[in-house]
Parts: sequence; C-alpha cells; structure tokens
Amino acid sequence: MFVLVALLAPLLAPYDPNEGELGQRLKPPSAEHWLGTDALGRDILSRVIYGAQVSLQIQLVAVLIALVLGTLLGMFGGYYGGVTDNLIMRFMDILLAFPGIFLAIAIIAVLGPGLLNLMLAAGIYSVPQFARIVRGSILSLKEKEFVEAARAAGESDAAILFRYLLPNSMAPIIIQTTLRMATVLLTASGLSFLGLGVQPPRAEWGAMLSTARPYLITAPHVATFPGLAIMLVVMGFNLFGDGLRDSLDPRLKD
Amino acid sequence: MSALLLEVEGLTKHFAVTRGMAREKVFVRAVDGVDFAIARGETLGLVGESGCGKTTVGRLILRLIEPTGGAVRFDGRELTALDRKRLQPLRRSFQIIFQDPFASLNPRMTVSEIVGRPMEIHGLTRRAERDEKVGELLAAVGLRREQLARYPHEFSGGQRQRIGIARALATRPQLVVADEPTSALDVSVQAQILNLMKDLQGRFGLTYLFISHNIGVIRHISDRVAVMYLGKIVEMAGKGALFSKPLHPYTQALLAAVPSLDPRRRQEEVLLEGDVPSPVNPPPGCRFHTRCRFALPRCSREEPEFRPRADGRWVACHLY
Amino acid sequence: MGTLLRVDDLHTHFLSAGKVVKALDGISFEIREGEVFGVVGETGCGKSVTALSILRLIPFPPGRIVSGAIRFRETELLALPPDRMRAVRGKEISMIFQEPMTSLNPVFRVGEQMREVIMLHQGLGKSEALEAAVRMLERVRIPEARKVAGQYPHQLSGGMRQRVMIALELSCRPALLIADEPTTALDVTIQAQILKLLNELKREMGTSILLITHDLGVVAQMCDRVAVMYAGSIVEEAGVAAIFENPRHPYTQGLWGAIPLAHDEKPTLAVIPGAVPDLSRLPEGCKFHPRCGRRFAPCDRIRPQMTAVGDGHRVACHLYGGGEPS
Amino acid sequence: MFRYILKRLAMLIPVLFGVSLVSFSLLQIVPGDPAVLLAGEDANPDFIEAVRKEYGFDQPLTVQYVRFVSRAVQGDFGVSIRNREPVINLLKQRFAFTIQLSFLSILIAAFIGLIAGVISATRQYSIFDNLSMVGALFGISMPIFWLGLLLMLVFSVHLRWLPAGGSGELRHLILPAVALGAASAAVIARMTRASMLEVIRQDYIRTARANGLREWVVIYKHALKNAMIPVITVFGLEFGYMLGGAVLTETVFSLPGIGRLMVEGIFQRDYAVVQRLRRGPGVDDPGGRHLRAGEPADGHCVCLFRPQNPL
Repeated sequence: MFVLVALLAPLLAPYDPNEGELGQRLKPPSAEHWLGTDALGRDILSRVIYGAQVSLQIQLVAVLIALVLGTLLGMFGGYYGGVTDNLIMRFMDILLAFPGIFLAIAIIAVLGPGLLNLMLAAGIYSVPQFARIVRGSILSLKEKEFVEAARAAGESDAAILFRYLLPNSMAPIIIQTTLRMATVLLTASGLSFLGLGVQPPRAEWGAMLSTARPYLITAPHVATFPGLAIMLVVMGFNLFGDGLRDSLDPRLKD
Repeated sequence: MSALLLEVEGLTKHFAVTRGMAREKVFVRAVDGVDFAIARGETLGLVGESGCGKTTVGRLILRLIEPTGGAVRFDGRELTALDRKRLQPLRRSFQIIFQDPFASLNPRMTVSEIVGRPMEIHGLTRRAERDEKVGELLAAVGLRREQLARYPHEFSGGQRQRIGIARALATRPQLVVADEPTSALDVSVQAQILNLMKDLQGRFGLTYLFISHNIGVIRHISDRVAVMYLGKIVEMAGKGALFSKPLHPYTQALLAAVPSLDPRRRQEEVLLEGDVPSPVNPPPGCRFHTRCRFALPRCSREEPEFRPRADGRWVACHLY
Repeated sequence: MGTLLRVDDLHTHFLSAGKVVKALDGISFEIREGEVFGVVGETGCGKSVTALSILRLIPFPPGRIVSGAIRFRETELLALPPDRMRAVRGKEISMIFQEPMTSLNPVFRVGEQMREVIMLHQGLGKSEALEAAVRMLERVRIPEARKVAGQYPHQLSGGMRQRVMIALELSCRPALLIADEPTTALDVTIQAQILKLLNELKREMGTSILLITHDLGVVAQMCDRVAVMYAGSIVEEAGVAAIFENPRHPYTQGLWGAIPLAHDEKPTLAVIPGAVPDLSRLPEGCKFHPRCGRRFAPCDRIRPQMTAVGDGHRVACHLYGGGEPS
Repeated sequence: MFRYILKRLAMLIPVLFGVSLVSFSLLQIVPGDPAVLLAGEDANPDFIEAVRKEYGFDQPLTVQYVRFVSRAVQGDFGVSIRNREPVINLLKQRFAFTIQLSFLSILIAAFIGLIAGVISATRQYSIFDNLSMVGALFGISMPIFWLGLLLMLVFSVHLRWLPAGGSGELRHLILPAVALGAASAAVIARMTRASMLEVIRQDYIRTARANGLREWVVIYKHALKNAMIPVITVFGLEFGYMLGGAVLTETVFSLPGIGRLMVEGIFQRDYAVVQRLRRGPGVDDPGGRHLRAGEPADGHCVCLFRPQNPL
C-alpha cells in the first residue's frame, strides 16, 4: 500500500508538491485541499504523497547497505571465529559505542547533510544490528550436525557458507530487514527533523514536521499529517515484521 | 591390502575451555590416548557413559575436529599428517551417521540434494543422472524414489534417519562411523534401523565404528566391543567374551547397571556409587580407582597400561 | 490392598491448528496402596498426558480434560475447586519429571525451593522447614546435605539434581508419587542408583508410585503392575510377571521383540512396520490395526474393548474377543 | 576474577581507540578552516596564522591526534569556540541534564513496561493483553519528535497543564520524559511479555505448580525472577538509546541537554558553509516566534537554519 503510493505519487497527488499559492497559506483541511496547506500555501496531501517516495528511497537504500555489509561481516565473523571474528566484532562495538542515533548524527556531521549522506548514515548505523544477528545465527548453525555432515562429505568453506549456513539464516535476516525498514524511517525522519537530512523544500516527512513546528498553535494540521504518515508506515513495517516472525520462527509462537 | 582398515594409536584431544566468571582457561581431556583397530567388514562397538569421549573419538577419526596428538591410519595411510587439500579426496571413503535425525539434515535442501551432494563433490555423478542414483540409494534404505523432491520436515524421525544413512552411503565409503544412530528413536523404529544397518553392511561390504551408550544395542550390532571411561578405553574384546565375562571392574559395573528384562531377577545391588569425576582434573593413577571396588594402593599412583592379554583381549587394569 | 487412585474413561484433548488431538482417548486404570504401577509406551502415546491430567496440570489452552473421572481415595479430583486441588498437589500427590536439569528453578537455592514447599503444606516455621529440608536431602543419600541445600541447581550433577527432586517431592510424604521418565536423562549407572533409591524410599514411606517410562528394563525391575499404552489408549494391563512372560496384545509382543538385550543374545529384532498414527486422524476400529500382522475382519471397523484374559490381565484386542463392551 | 576484569578492560582499549579516532576525525572533517572559524572570517591573515599556531592546527594530524587524546584523558576537551568557556564545563552541565532526563524516562518506561508486560503474559489473549500490545505497537512506531509535538499541543497548548519548554523544575521534565520513554516502555513491555511467556513454559514452573504453590507465587516469585534476566539487559540498551533520543526530545522541547549541544555544535560549524553558499532557507519565518508557551528560559530557541548567535 505504502509502496504503491510511493510509486504512483505523480498520479495520486492533486497538486505539485513544491508549488505554493501564498494566498492559500496555512489553510485547514477543506474539500479543495483535503489535508490543508502549509506555510507556503503548498498542498499537504501532495507533499505527504511525494514524501512517501523519498521515504521509500531512503529506506531501501539504507537497509540494502546495512543488509549487504552486515550479513557479510556477520557471516565471516561467525564462521571463521578467532581473530577475524574479534576484529569484526570490535569494529561493530565501536559503532555501537555511540548511543542511539548519535552514530548517524556523527556520520552526517562528517559528510554533511543531504539525502545521499542521510541514506549512508542510516545504513551504516544499521550495519551492527545485521552483523550481530547473522553472526549469532551462523554460530548456532555451524555446530549443527548437517554442517558437520557437509564437512565430512568434503564441502568447501564457500559452499558451506552459501549453500548451508546462509539459506538457513534467511528467516532472521528477512525479519530484521522488515523491522529495520521501520527503524530506518524513524532515524532518517528524525535526522531530517533536526535539519541534518533531507533539506527543504523537498517533501520529506521529518523535514516537513520541522518546518511545521512554528505553526503548532495556529495551524496544528500542518504538523499532524506528516507525523501520522511516518507513524502509519513504521507501524506497517513493524506489524509485517512481527507477522513474519510468527510465521517464519514458530519457536516464538505460543 | 591389509586386514586392518583403521588403526588408531594414542589418539588424544584436549579441548581448551574458559570456565566460570574468572574466565580461567582449562583443558578438558576429552580423549586421552586411545588405541584400537578395526578389521575390514567388522563392527566395533564403542560404549560408554555421557562425557566419556566416545563421540569425540568418532569426530577425530573423520578429522571433523583436529586431534591434539596421536595417529589415525586409514587403509595404511596416515590421515593425521595430511593437510586439508590432500585429505579432501579421501573423505569419500569414510562417512558418518548422526544421532539427531532432525539436526543432521539441511532443512533447506531436498532429499535429492542432500543425498546427491556428496556424489557431486567427489565427481561420482553427473547432474543428469543424479536423481537416478539417489533413487537407487533411497530404495536400498527402504524409502521410495518418489520422495526425492521432498524436504526433510516431511518425514518422520525413522525415515529421516534412513535419509541420513543414504547420504552416508552415497560416496560408497568403506568405513562408516555411526554416532548414536538410534538414540533419538523409539524402540520399534530403532529395531528397523538396526536391522537395516546390518543388512546394508552385508550388501555394501561396510566396516562400522558403532558408538552408543545403549549396551543392548551395542551387544546386538557389534563383533567386538571397546568400553570407554573418562577419555580412555578400559577394556576391548570380542562381544561374546566381553559380555559373558567382563574383566575390568568398570565394565562389570556398567553391565550390572542395565536393568534386566526379567522381572523375577531383580538386582538390588548397585555396583557403582557416586558420579564420574571431571575430565578437567582426572584422578591420578587409574582413572577409575576412586569408584572401584577392588582398588589397590598402587591404583591411585600408577596408571595401568592398556595392553593385550594372551587370549587376545585388551584391558587396562592392575588386577590383570 | 485398597485402591488409592482410580481413573475412569478419561479423555484429554488438545486443540492444535484447528484439529482435535485426542491425546487420551478413554483410559481407565487403578493404582493400589503401596504399589508401583507402570505405564509404558512409545513417544506420543499419552503417558505424560496421563500424569499431568491426574494433577490437573494440562495447560489450557490448548489442552482440556473433556470427560472422565479421577477418584483419589474418597475425593473426585476433577470436581475440586482450584484451591482444594492446589492443596492436593505436592502434599497428597506429587510428581517428578524427566529432565532434572530444567525441573528445578535456576535462580533459587536448593534448600530455599524445598523450604517453600514444606512451609506451604506442613505449616512449619522458616528454620524448622529448612531443617526438615536438610533431613530430607540426607534421606536421599546426598553427601554434605547442608552444603547442597545452600547451592544452586546448576552446581549439581544430573544424578544429584534428580535426588534433590525426589527429596523435594517426598518431603511432604505424599500418598502417591508420579514419576515421569525419572531416569531417562541419566546414564545407566546413575539410573541404577536412582531406581534403588526409589525402591528403598517406597518401602520406608509406603508411597504408591505411578512410574511412566519407555524403558522395559525399568518396568521389569520396578513395577508390580503394568499398563501398555498405544496412541492414547491402554491396550493391555497385567501384573509385571504376566506381561513379560506372556504378552498378549500384538503391539506388546512387537514392542517386547524389538528390544536388543544387554543380558542375552537375540539373533534378530522383531520389527513393527510403519509409524504411530496421527492423533488427530486416528484409524477406524482398532488403532493398531494398520501396523498389525494378525489383523482380521473386525479390526478395521470395531474398536476392541478391554477383556479379561487371566487373573488381573486385560487386553483390548479382537483376538481375545474384545468385541462386546465389557 | 582479577584476570577476568583485566581482560575485559583490555577489550575496551580498541573500542576507546576507535571512538577517539572517530571523534577526532569528526572535528577534522567538518568543513571550514578551524582557525578561520575561530578568528572570524574578516580577521587579518596574521591573526589567523597566530590562532592557527596557538591551537596547534599547523601541526601534522598525528600530533594533533595525540594531543587531543592526551588532553581528553585529562578531562580537557579544549575551549568552546563560541563562548570561550572550557568545553568540559559545558559538557558537565549539559550532560547532567540529559542524564537526569534519561533517568526519569527509563523510570517511567520500566514502570509501565514491566507492569504491562507481566499482566499481558499472564492473561495472554485477554483484552488487556491485546490493548497493551496495540499500545506497544504505537509506542515503537511513533516518531519521538512527533509525539513530543503532540504532547505539547495537547498538554501545554490546549489543556495548559504542563509547560512546553524550559528547565529547572521537575514539571518541565515530565512531557519530554514521557515522549522519550514511550518507545522504551513499548520495547520493555514486549520483551517482558515474551520473556514471561517463555519462562512460564519451563519445567521448573510446572514443578512449582505441581507442588501446589499459589498462582501469584508461581508468577511473581518463580517466573518473574527468571524472566527479568533478559529484560535487565534491555534496560541497558534502552538507556543508550535514550541518550540518542534525547537529541530529538531536547530539540523539540528546547532543553539544555547534551543532544542539543551536539546539534548546535554541528550547525555552528556548518554555519560558515551555509552562509557562503547563500542558500536561502525554505521557511521564511524562523522558528520559535509562534511558540508562546514554548518560549525557553534562556530566550532563544534552536533554529536550525539561522543560528541567531553565530560564533
């Protein structure tokens, strides 16, 4: 649903998200502008719809970065153990030593604000999570008898990693990917809210909230809808992730 | 061709483990100098209680874990000296059957892949004829060819164990290490698997190292039996001799502890008190002396040698 | 010998993925004062469910005792209000489980766990209860009982933990001890110690034991009478000598023939073909008939009833005329 | 035991090294010549050069790094470029505030989360369970800054119960703490519920029931103590998360904490760049003016695109 909105944004949006009519500033929701207009007279519905496009783009790129890097690091660390594992995990510890979104802020501080850097920051910020989950999964799998059987049959390390260990780690990876889509959106919109991410006038939900702050009292609807959009999409991914967990990991079911 | 397929000499494995809050490094002497040999076509039963090191012996022979010391000779070739690359082609000659029929099959592979992979690795089949060959093997272990494309979770425990056996036989090995292959199964299914293994041994000319804690199963399947206690073999003999007249006091106690199926013959006497000592600090001298009814003063000082007697039986005890 | 516990036509069902699993499908038996009654069968035959049903510990949902009666002395257990039922548990009837490793709470000291139960059922004060716990630990031949009482379960070996469980469950001198596979997780030499201990305590305290096991050796060594279960039903019940020397039901015979012996040679093992049926889709008639080598006309239509074939020996099989309701 | 502690401490060394390296590069890579920033853009080149010398910006990076670390170890983080106050004082002040806020939040989160989690687990699938799990889903899905704005709107603007900004009193902290703690409360509630459900299935709980213990003793003594073990580790993680979330909360409520200090810091430095690019902000009305109730104590609101007190 959310993906569909993002893809069809140009068709669905009734107005141009960046064209404002100054005469229509801060209008509450009406038949003409379903969700009202903002401080520059821009149609909020259109901006929220285009915002979906930006959000989806950020989520996909950031999670993909984290997924690929995290999975590879976790796999090699977990399988080879010893020094390799220690190096990788100490590196992850360094990343994790920054509480919460401090790491993402630090990365932005280095790279400067902007969409691309935001995606990089949110991606790197999520790498340790993937690395830890994959490593844990590999560690428990590599003691399993079917992996021993593969070694007894003379399989190479690469074959064991990609034919035996990775396919059996897919369930936690997929679940983590879905849940991370939610977290990444929260992080990215938070950074944009701080002005560290996507820059106005681009229609991004966090940035929209940030620009709406001054009008909280006079025009609360300007702040309401972008926030609602973030929450609904995050909730959607969380629900989907929980559902996946229940169906893919029957152990956690009651 | 020598009569002995497998010779094991002084095989040793000490695991380093970190223990407790203090993270002190200690060595678990899981296997501590084990000698035995298996002749072609023979079944050697390796029996002992949990933690005695019998499973580790099986893994060491297959080089699934690296030994700390000792030698393993397979068909006259020293395996412990080979590097991974040179060992790889030899792997087709010795295979393993595992205890847990649920953990031992890759849940993401079909039966055809599970059984066919070992053939492919060793170049024994081409992709096109793989299913044909796997089908033959499935028939040999009592499954149907139509079950080729199924996944492990679609089978019962007994059927899964048959798939595990088919995989072990896929490369036409000479030696099969069976590590508690029936311990996870119910008695009626256990009987099916034991009968199947005996049958296959004749048809494929297999040599078995059969590892189990179940004395009844060991007695049923083995030609010769080796008894392990705390990382060492204490006694080894032909099945008939060992069961009719066990020599080592531990063997005697172990056999006496198995409850008899005759309700009119109730054993009241328990020959073995207390728990097995820790393999981290095994007792000095004979490892069994702390629980032995016949312990002599020298037993706590001098370690008895494991050596053959005139009648061909091996025992490690100062009484003999 | 009087009857201590009498189970009548007990049905316990579980609801799983929309299907009704008939874990207990109408079982009846009785346990007499001071005897050891064995329930034997393979995985999933319903023996553990029997134990949990007696204590009304079937997890709900998904499980439920559908119908039947469980009379303990003069009390109908299934009719007791929850409070009164709680007073029975651990005091009149207590239970030890298969896994000594996980049956004790890992975060409480052994003595503390025992003291809690003793205080609850015997109304003793704190220090008296702890003394009683230490005495009980000594009674199950635990060396340095006082030290063990101050230890956490993970500091003890498997055999020691099972001794602690036995001490805990016998501390209030119950009339009936339910032992669910008490030695399955232990090595044979430790099993021999535990079985000996159970025998001694039974004689000293006069406790009846319901012994649930899949190990026929344990049955032969411990039990006075035995019931054999298959797919949620009892198929044969007899004194221990009769059932070992003259098993009547084809399933019992098959089971007996499948066991490799440690004390004797057996040229071949008998095999029961096939596998245990799905308890949510039980076959018509006799549940064992698809695997039975001696099935005949009525077996796939009529469920056989328990029929007496000798002194206290009953079988549910058409070979012995189980057609008419008894 | 001693060796264990030593080993653990030794493991910290590479982590600290990495953190210091990252922090140092942060200072380096931020665009703009620090000496120019310090001296002011219009200062004469000699003065800039003198500043460069004084602060050691002319030294090779390695030397600067060593000096940075050795000073940091002694608690000397340099002098704030903005108000020439030692950074450590500023850090102490701001950090104390953020810790206070986070502490209050974790208290609220733990209280709500534990209670909701335990009751949900013991009455699985009841109305309470369903409601609290839906609530938890909202909790983890709600952006902190939006929740903050909503709370402000409802409790400060409409109901006028609590102030929307300012600091110094407990009542100033309540709304921010709730906004910051909501997500953690949700995570703790879910974790507690899952952990309790897992523990309730364990053999030793069956043992406790089989011994006739009362249900509340079984749940609150035997089960809860075991279920708390994984939950406690979540507390630690959540506390770290809060320090991060504080950035957003402090920005929304204009609070003088470490998070806002950091964001401000970044923007002070960036300011030069932003100015140079002459990039007009998207909003023509700087923030803060319309926030009557939200007027912070020190008289200025963080404005992200036009810092009012540049350098």
